[in-house]
Amino acid sequence: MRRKKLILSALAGFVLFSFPRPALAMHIAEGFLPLGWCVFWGVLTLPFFIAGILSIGKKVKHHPELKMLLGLAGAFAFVLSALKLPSVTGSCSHPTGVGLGAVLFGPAAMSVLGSIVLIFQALLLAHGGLSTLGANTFSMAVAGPLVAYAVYRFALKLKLPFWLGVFLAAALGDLFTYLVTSLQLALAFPDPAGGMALSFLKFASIFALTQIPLAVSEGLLTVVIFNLLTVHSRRELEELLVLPGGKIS
Amino acid sequence: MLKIDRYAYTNKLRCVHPAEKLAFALAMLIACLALSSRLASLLVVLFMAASAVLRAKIPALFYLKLLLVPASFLLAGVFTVALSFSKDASLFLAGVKLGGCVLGFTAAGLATALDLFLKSLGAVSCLYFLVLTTPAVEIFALLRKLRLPPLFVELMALVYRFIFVLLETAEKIYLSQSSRGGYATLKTAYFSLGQLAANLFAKSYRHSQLLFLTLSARCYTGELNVLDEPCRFSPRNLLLSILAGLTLLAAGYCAEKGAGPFAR
Amino acid sequence: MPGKPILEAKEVSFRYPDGTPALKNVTLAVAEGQKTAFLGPNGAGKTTLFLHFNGLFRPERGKVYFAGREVRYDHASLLELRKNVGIVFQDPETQLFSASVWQEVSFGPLNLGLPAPEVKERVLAALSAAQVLDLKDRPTHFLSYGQKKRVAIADILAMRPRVLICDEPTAWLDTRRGKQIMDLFAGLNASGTTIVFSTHDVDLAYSWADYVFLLKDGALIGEGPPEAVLSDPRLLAAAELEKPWVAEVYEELQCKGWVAGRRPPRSKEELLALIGERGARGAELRKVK
Amino acid sequence: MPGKPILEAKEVSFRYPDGTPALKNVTLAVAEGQKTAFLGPNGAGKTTLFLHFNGLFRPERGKVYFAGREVRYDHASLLELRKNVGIVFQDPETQLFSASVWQEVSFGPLNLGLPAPEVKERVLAALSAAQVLDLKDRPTHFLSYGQKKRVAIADILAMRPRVLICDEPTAWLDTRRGKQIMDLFAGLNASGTTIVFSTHDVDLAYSWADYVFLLKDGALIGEGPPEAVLSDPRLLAAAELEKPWVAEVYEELQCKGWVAGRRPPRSKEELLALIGERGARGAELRKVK
Repeated sequence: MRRKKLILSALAGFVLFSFPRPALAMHIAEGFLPLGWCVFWGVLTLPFFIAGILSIGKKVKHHPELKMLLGLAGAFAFVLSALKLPSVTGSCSHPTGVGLGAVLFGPAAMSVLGSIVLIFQALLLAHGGLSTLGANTFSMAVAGPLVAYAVYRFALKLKLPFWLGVFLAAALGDLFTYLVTSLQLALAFPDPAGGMALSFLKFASIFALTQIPLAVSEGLLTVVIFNLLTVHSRRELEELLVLPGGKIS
Repeated sequence: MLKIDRYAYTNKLRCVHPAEKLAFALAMLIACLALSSRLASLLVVLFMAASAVLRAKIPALFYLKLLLVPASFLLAGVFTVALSFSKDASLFLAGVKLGGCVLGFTAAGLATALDLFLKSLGAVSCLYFLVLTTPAVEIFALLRKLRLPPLFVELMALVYRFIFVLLETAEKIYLSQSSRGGYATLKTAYFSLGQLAANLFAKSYRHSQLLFLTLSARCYTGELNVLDEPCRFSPRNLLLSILAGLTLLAAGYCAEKGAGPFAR
Repeated sequence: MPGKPILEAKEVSFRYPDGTPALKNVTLAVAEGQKTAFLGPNGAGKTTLFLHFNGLFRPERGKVYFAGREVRYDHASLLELRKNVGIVFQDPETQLFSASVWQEVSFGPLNLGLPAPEVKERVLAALSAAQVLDLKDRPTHFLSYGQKKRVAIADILAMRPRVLICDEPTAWLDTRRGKQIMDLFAGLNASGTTIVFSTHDVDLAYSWADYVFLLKDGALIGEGPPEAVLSDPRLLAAAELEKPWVAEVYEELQCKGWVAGRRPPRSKEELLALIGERGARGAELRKVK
Repeated sequence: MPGKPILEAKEVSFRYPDGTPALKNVTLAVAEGQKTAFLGPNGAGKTTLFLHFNGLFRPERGKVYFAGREVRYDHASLLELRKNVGIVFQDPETQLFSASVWQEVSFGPLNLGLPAPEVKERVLAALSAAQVLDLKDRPTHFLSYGQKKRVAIADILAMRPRVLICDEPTAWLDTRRGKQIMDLFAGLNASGTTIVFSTHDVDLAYSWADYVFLLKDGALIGEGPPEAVLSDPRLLAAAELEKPWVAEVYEELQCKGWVAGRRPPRSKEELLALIGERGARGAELRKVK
């Protein structure tokens, strides 16, 4: 038993310290989900995606310049997710852009932009995959942004300070994304002994080690970005709000 | 910066019709996922690696490094699947006691984990074959032919083009900031990164306005019409790809049923 | 040789949305078939004026004419105008929207409603005229800055415009690459296209243009053949420009009586030839004596 | 007068992450206090080399030295190096990232960890040296291109580096504004700063530099005082450059025996003065005869 314990802790240590890029934990890797679940998440994401396309399409008809803006916005989101977040531990990680995107472009546009960014992360960076595209889009481009946007609007309603609203939107959007990812994995791989619930607990706690500090980092960074944007790019922000149809306080 | 993209344009299978490569990759991917057999997964890994390295002439070292990209997710995921927690100590091959329960590995968990690892590796090899041999622009052309919403394909094409423009801008800003000590401490690093992102956003915004202007000068009225370049299409290759996938499926099916040369 | 006016601005004024005046009562006419340069320091209003010629900006006051007809701003008229007047923008990064060179160049002709085979033929012709046919299978992001500039020119050539406007064609390019672009334009001009370009390089305008407009702070402050406009010290000072060095050296030499002036040389080559020729004759004269 | 080497590269090779070789076995030394030019066409590796001098890129093979000591890549050594070697990047649009000019210029000194009063004093000094003190409260994105370039220079001046590296200082500027920048550098050099700049303008390098390095395709193909390097037709052809026009015209004139050569003129002003002087003497001689 003692030897086994040693092996176990060595294994655990190996896994914990072999995260070269922990943010990747957000993308479910290619082939990780069984075929059935791939289809399930794809079908579940589809209505959100179609709603996004229709909503963008309607706006583009009246504002043909929006197409260029969305194209650049998508590229911006991709580049943002490729930046390295400074971190205390010295390991490197990347922002998800879930909160920033949701507040800037609104959840409808995010479902489309997010799926495009995810496709390019798979095609150009080998992060994520094609079979898991539906699942990843659901967690990162649908669920995360919806929660982030809701939190942001709610914070505005509660008259919380703007920075706090943005921080909460980004941090909670990030956390919720990872919870959805854990749920997706748990559903696909229920624990033989403890079932789905135990499996969810396993995934959530393992990824929480990296994800909670990351969510805080991302929240802080998003606040810095927004503060700068409201100072130098107020006009751009206001013009942009055609998309989510909101208002910067 | 993006080596995968570079190989997509310079590999030896560049001239093969993208539909053939996509069909091949997808057929193998679906077969690999549907089968969930270790042998089939291993075969897919080897076959796709051989196609990429021997046929498309992707450097083997680079290909191996690429296989390590999803490693962190795979290891963490597989580890979690293998790990179990229960009161019934008899299930476990190895574990530690925590209160009344045991945290450890069960035989079933380990078996699933191994299956999963190999299957995922197989699927990843299919993805890699596609991305290393097929340039993104040709994939867009294919998506247009497959009748995906034109708005979606147009947006994809725009995003792809401007990823490279913005990456270059971001790199220049980053260099300029670091040359003045912008990433010297954690606090300045946060501030610098925030400034980088905010600037990049403002630049993207202005870039989009200029782009609208320059495209309007070329009579843009709402559709980004482009002519796809003619591609040589070989129905034979397409047929072969589907056949390869089907053979694999049949072989795997026989293996499951305990018949044929792949019987376990 | 100067043809009829092809582009005209009559009392055109324009302000940017933020209120800064960009053009002040500009009246001028560009003759068909000419190589026309717009000279002026950064921010003189050159680009703004070009955007008026193509109907992208609408004058606040005044009118713009193309081939003698007033520019109208309905859909069909604009399409017709943009077919005839093409602009190559200063920064190719903002003009190139597609990652594929082939698709990029096909965009303009397709918008003109041409059938696919003709589009194909035009794309090929434009790529080969801009000397980038060999790049057609390469993605835009692999190209060098100079190559991108050429693809941006092919973009416009594929539309076969009667007037090709180019904003700062040689900016950011080294001497050799800049010269290649200007040679390309000279060829286009020889086959009938009117070339209009902006620059802040006096030497380029002096050696290359048939006619020069001088802009400063949104106003036209001078125009004429380069040898007239660019030798007027008052005008040059007003436009914050220096005299072309070829003209300056020539004048000095002429002043000393070493070279005689039929026509002042316009380029380094002409100046050196003049010195060589006169020198030779001078030497002969000396020998004879 | 040339001092000890302040920047050195020894057998430096570098490839971009995508595998394209950018520098090939480059060995050279920049002397302290000199005005040093790096000449070469677009893509010759000038910028890449500069990024090595500042520790932003790390050589794949070979070593870089600052003031005789090998450059190390730990945090503290890099900060120390960057304090001493400042780079003004080519495009001020990507170098300036702060809201106001004041914030922008204070970024560097603040990162050096200086106390607030000293930062303030340095910012003021840098702004006034770069002649942009009057812009200090303006937002950076409303400045003209020339103003941005000057602010970008102030950015680096505020760090008081021993070596100021400037990538293409005159690109995009009209002649007058380009000259103002070079005059600013001449002043800095006179007060002891080593100035290193890249250009593809042979005339600028010829008239301004004390020493020239010629780069082509990532390799050093020639070096020496400008009058030696830039009169070698073989070298110039290899680097895809043309001879400086001042040298060319001078040679032609000298060949005809109209001007005599103590020392070839290095700038337009010197050439014109020489013509004037010789001409005057020539005219006198003629009169006397």
